[in-house]
Amino acid sequence: MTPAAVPPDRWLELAPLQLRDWVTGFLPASLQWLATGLITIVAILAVFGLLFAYLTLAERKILGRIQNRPGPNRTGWFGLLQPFADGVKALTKEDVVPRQADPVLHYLAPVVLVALSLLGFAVIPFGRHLVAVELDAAVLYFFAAGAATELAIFMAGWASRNKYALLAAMRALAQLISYELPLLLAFVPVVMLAGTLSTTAIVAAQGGWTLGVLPHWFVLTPWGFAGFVIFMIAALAESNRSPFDLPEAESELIAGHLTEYSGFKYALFFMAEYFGMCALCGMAVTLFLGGWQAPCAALECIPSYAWFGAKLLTLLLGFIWIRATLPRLRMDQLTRLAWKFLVPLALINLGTAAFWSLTAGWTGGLQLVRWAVALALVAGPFVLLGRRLSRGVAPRVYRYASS
Amino acid sequence: MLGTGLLQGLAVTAKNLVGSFHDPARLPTLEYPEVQPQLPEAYRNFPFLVSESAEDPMGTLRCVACQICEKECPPQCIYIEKSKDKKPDAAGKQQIFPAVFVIDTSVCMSCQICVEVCPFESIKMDQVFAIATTERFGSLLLTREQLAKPNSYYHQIHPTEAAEVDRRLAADRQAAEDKAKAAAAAKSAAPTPPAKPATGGPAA
Amino acid sequence: MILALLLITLLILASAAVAMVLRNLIHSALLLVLSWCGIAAFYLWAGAEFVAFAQILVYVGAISMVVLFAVLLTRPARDAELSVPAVTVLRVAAGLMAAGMVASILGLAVLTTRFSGAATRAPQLTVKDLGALLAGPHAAALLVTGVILTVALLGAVLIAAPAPAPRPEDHS
Amino acid sequence: MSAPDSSFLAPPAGSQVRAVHDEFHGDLLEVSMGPHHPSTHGVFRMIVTLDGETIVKLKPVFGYLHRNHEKLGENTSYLASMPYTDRLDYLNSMTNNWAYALAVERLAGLAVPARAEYLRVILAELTRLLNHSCLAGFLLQDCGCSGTPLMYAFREREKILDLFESLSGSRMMCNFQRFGGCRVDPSADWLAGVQQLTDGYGAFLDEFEALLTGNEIFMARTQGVGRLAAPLAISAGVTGPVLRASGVAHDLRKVDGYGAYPQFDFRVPLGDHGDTYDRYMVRILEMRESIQILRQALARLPDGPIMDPKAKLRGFRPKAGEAYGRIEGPKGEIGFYLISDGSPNPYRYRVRPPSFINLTILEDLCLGHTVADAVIILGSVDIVLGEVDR
Amino acid sequence: MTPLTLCLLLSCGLFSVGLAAALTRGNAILVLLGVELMLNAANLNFIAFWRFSGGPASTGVVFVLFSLAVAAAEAAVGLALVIAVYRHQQSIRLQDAVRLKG
Repeated sequence: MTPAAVPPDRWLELAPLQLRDWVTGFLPASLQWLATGLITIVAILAVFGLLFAYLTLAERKILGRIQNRPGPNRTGWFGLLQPFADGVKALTKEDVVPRQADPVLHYLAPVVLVALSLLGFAVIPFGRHLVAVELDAAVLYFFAAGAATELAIFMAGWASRNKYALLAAMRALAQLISYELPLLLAFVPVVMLAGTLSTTAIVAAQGGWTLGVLPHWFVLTPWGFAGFVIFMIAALAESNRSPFDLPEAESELIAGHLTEYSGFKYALFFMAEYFGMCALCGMAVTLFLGGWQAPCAALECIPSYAWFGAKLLTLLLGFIWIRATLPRLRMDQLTRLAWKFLVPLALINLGTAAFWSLTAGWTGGLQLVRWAVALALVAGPFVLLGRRLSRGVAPRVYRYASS
Repeated sequence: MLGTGLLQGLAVTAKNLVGSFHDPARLPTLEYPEVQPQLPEAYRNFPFLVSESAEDPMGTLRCVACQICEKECPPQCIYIEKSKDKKPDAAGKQQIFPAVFVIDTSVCMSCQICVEVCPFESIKMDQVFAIATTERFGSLLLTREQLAKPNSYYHQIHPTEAAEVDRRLAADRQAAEDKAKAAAAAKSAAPTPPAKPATGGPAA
Repeated sequence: MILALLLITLLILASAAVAMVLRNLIHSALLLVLSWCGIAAFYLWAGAEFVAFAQILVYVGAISMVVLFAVLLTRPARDAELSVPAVTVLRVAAGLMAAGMVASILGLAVLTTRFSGAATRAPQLTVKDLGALLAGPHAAALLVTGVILTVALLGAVLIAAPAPAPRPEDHS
Repeated sequence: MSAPDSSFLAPPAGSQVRAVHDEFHGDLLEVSMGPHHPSTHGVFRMIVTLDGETIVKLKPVFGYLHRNHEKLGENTSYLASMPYTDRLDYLNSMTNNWAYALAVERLAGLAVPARAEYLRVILAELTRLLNHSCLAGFLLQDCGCSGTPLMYAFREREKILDLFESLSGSRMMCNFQRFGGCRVDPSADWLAGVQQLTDGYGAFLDEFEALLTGNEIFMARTQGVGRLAAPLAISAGVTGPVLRASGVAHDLRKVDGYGAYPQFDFRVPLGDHGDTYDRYMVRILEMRESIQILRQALARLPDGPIMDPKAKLRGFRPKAGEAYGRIEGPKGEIGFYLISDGSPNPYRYRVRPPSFINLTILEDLCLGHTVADAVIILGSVDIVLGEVDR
Repeated sequence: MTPLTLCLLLSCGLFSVGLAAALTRGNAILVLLGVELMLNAANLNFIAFWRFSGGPASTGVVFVLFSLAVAAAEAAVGLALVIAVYRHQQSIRLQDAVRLKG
């Protein structure tokens, strides 16, 4: 996080760092590293805490609009104070713990979940100079931190001593194990092409533009697009969002692992869900959408963190949109989708990426061949596997009684 | 191909999202306390008793305590006690009147059968729906005094129906008067029997 | 430095020991997760970042899940406590004695051996170096590991999958 | 209600039901879904025994909403039972009214004027649109659609309810039909409103179908789930769209030809698989036919009285006898059986509730499927607890 | 005491805990977990020696990676066996698993 070798940067780009350095400047030199770290943590908490608050509002508003109703609009101007009202409500509600529950685990689950879901933010580069921790194996760290969240969900489900919660815990385990694999496999091509596990280096590898307008984001290559889609589907599942919200399927399991939670613990679960969602979307932006890179050279004057934010919000809105539209999968369909569709596709995509990497030197007419082959490698398996997956499921033609 | 159905669905929701901002048909919400609903004329809530005059509601009740509504009321939420004495009604005729007329609105199911069976057009359906109370018993048990509302109010909430009822009542009264005159002409001295409607039809 | 190591040691050993004593299998598994996290912390302390993250990914992310699943799938009949049945005192004593003996022998060996050239600075090992090592000198081992993993996965599925036909009525 | 005698009932298709052994009980999980579970459509309770997530036993428990409907009917006058029928299947008060009125008319020998018959058809078909829209919305809600289809369905239902309100004074408890006709003659404005709704409903259905009928997830969730074989459906007395989704062409509008239905041209859609998707699609297609019926009825609505002049409101005492009146309600055959002994109250008052009888097959549909399926199967059977428990 | 000795003692302790669990507990899953702990103890040694040997060789780290993979495979197969055993005799007490034929 050192602005050592700064390219001709504009003032806005460096503003957050200068602010931080100005604040830490008041402290003795020996404490500065600590203060810097703390400020980074507080900044991330504040930004994503607010994002969480307003994301819940945005979700309710957008869901409302999609469902032809205005959404919350009573608390504050256009309902802008709604998240705070919700927070106060959650804090003042009675915290009910079932007598049969395992009190320690019941208490620990939301805390652990929130703590773990925050870990991922450490390695996401929010801007050109804004990354909390530079790690050599940053991507691996990110997924290691994410892998632990499922344990917290299991703890919540099991400790509640509720049959619905227990079923939800089983579902959560199966779902998260199944989708870990496509999630990991989807980003392997990126690591392969960028040649690094460091998030900053991956973003740097996507810099530059063709003719000043076409960014070199990975999503704009055939394998990158396929990887992005697989990653986003797996991310939906990992963050327990509709259509993969089986652990908390309200029409089947009441609230799944959250059934026996109330008050602020319940709010913590929601916070963790949104943090996890933000972290995964942030990682998707970093891996596939060029991180903080501007879409074209002319727009570089806008600070990099604004671009990152815009891309992140777009993905989050996509999550909300999908939630408003799609029905939920069943457990066996969920696992089948992961193991029989996403994992093979991700593996084939690995091959596509290898091909892409090997043919990097092709020019002219060969460039077209390269694109055609790569596209075929992406589309062909998708169509074939998709047909296999949806076999026996098709719209039907109906007959009418003869009389 | 896999996914086309999903994309189609997403297109529909996107259309609704955008539509909710410019198409009133896609945002039909009524923001209630600020925007009051437009009640249709036929809307019914709980019954009230029609009195002829606003100044003296108890003296001009149309109800003659015949107790038909009490008998027909499906949940039996009406309780009537007949008066021991008679009192002149709005037309000046001597009538029995309800000494006690109580409707338990916590039981009433707004079916308006009392309105249909009433031969005297004296009980009608009200339209006031914001009737929440802080207490379950006394304030939901409406007495004669609370139930009585003038005919002008009836005209205000059900104009067409009320006009028709007035016409019919006038016709009945006319017929009764004619009959009385004819009877008076035939037999020189006889007390007027209480008016009975010719049709007996419900308030339509 | 040493203090951190001592803390990590305490975390690992305490959680592992308590996990092995507890009667509640779920608690055991969750405490073991803590122990595994401690081991990852040890790797971080030693400077082996990549291994630490891999440890968390494999142990916390996958093995713990499988363990919990196995615990839930093998719930004893009508028993919410998931308790471990008591075993004979003799057996426990013998086991503890054996473990204690092994511990003392190993400990003695460790304490009496003089290790040469104790480095104070962690050796630098970037992910790229590790990748080069894996794909270069250790490529054959990597391939074999891949094969083992695949075979193990298939084998696990085959073993754990229920019999295709409905089982006969005589199970006891 | 528990395990059916499967000697003559077809076993549920595609289910590998494991026998439930008592000494083996620890392996199975008994979950009491309901009486307050979000997807039981009221206070219904399913005691499901699960092997993993697969249902090996399902015991429906109901009666939480029992309110003595039939005994009340025997202790009040004929007319006073009319508003109670509103509360049977509270989505479809108009058709409940009609079925009850039909039974009483048969008992008392009343004739219904042509205009009233047409009006009844219009109201019944509007009710069908309302009920099926809601059903589709509920079903998709049970599939986990975050409320979007439900809100669209309710948006349209609201328009129909507005029409009902402006005609009868109440949105859901219409209490509209009377013995020998209808209570109110609709105004031209009202009929124009119905015409407008009819014209717009096709577009709504198109949008609704675009939203989800072709949705792969929805198809995967519903196709092949909860198959109901025609023989079982017939032997269990299932009626309505659930029966027709199993391929049995039995529609009382065609079979009985009651009311003005013989004068209309409409088709009866049939399903070939009897699964949840068929039950959903048959209803969608029925709505399209309802629109056709509404168009014809509005175009040919005759003038004239709406009440049989012989009909008496007060002191109604049909002569001794018995009668059964049934119509094709949106949920199936809704029938009322009445015995009169000449008094103002019926001697016997009995309801044939389609929800209740259709619900009896629930266990057969659910066995071998998962909890998630049980919820949508229940949704596709389309019950209203007010009618089940009475 | 050098850090290396401490590391080795830690590994030794962990190994003993795992061994004790594997020997004394009757529950198949716990026995399996004990074996996992012993594997982990070995890994600790690899990393400790890599860290304090000072040599350029990184074989220790590579070996731990392979060991992790093997541990995963072991856990998967082991727990699958536990489930299979449970299917056969409705118990995961190892003392009950006395029949080779289901």
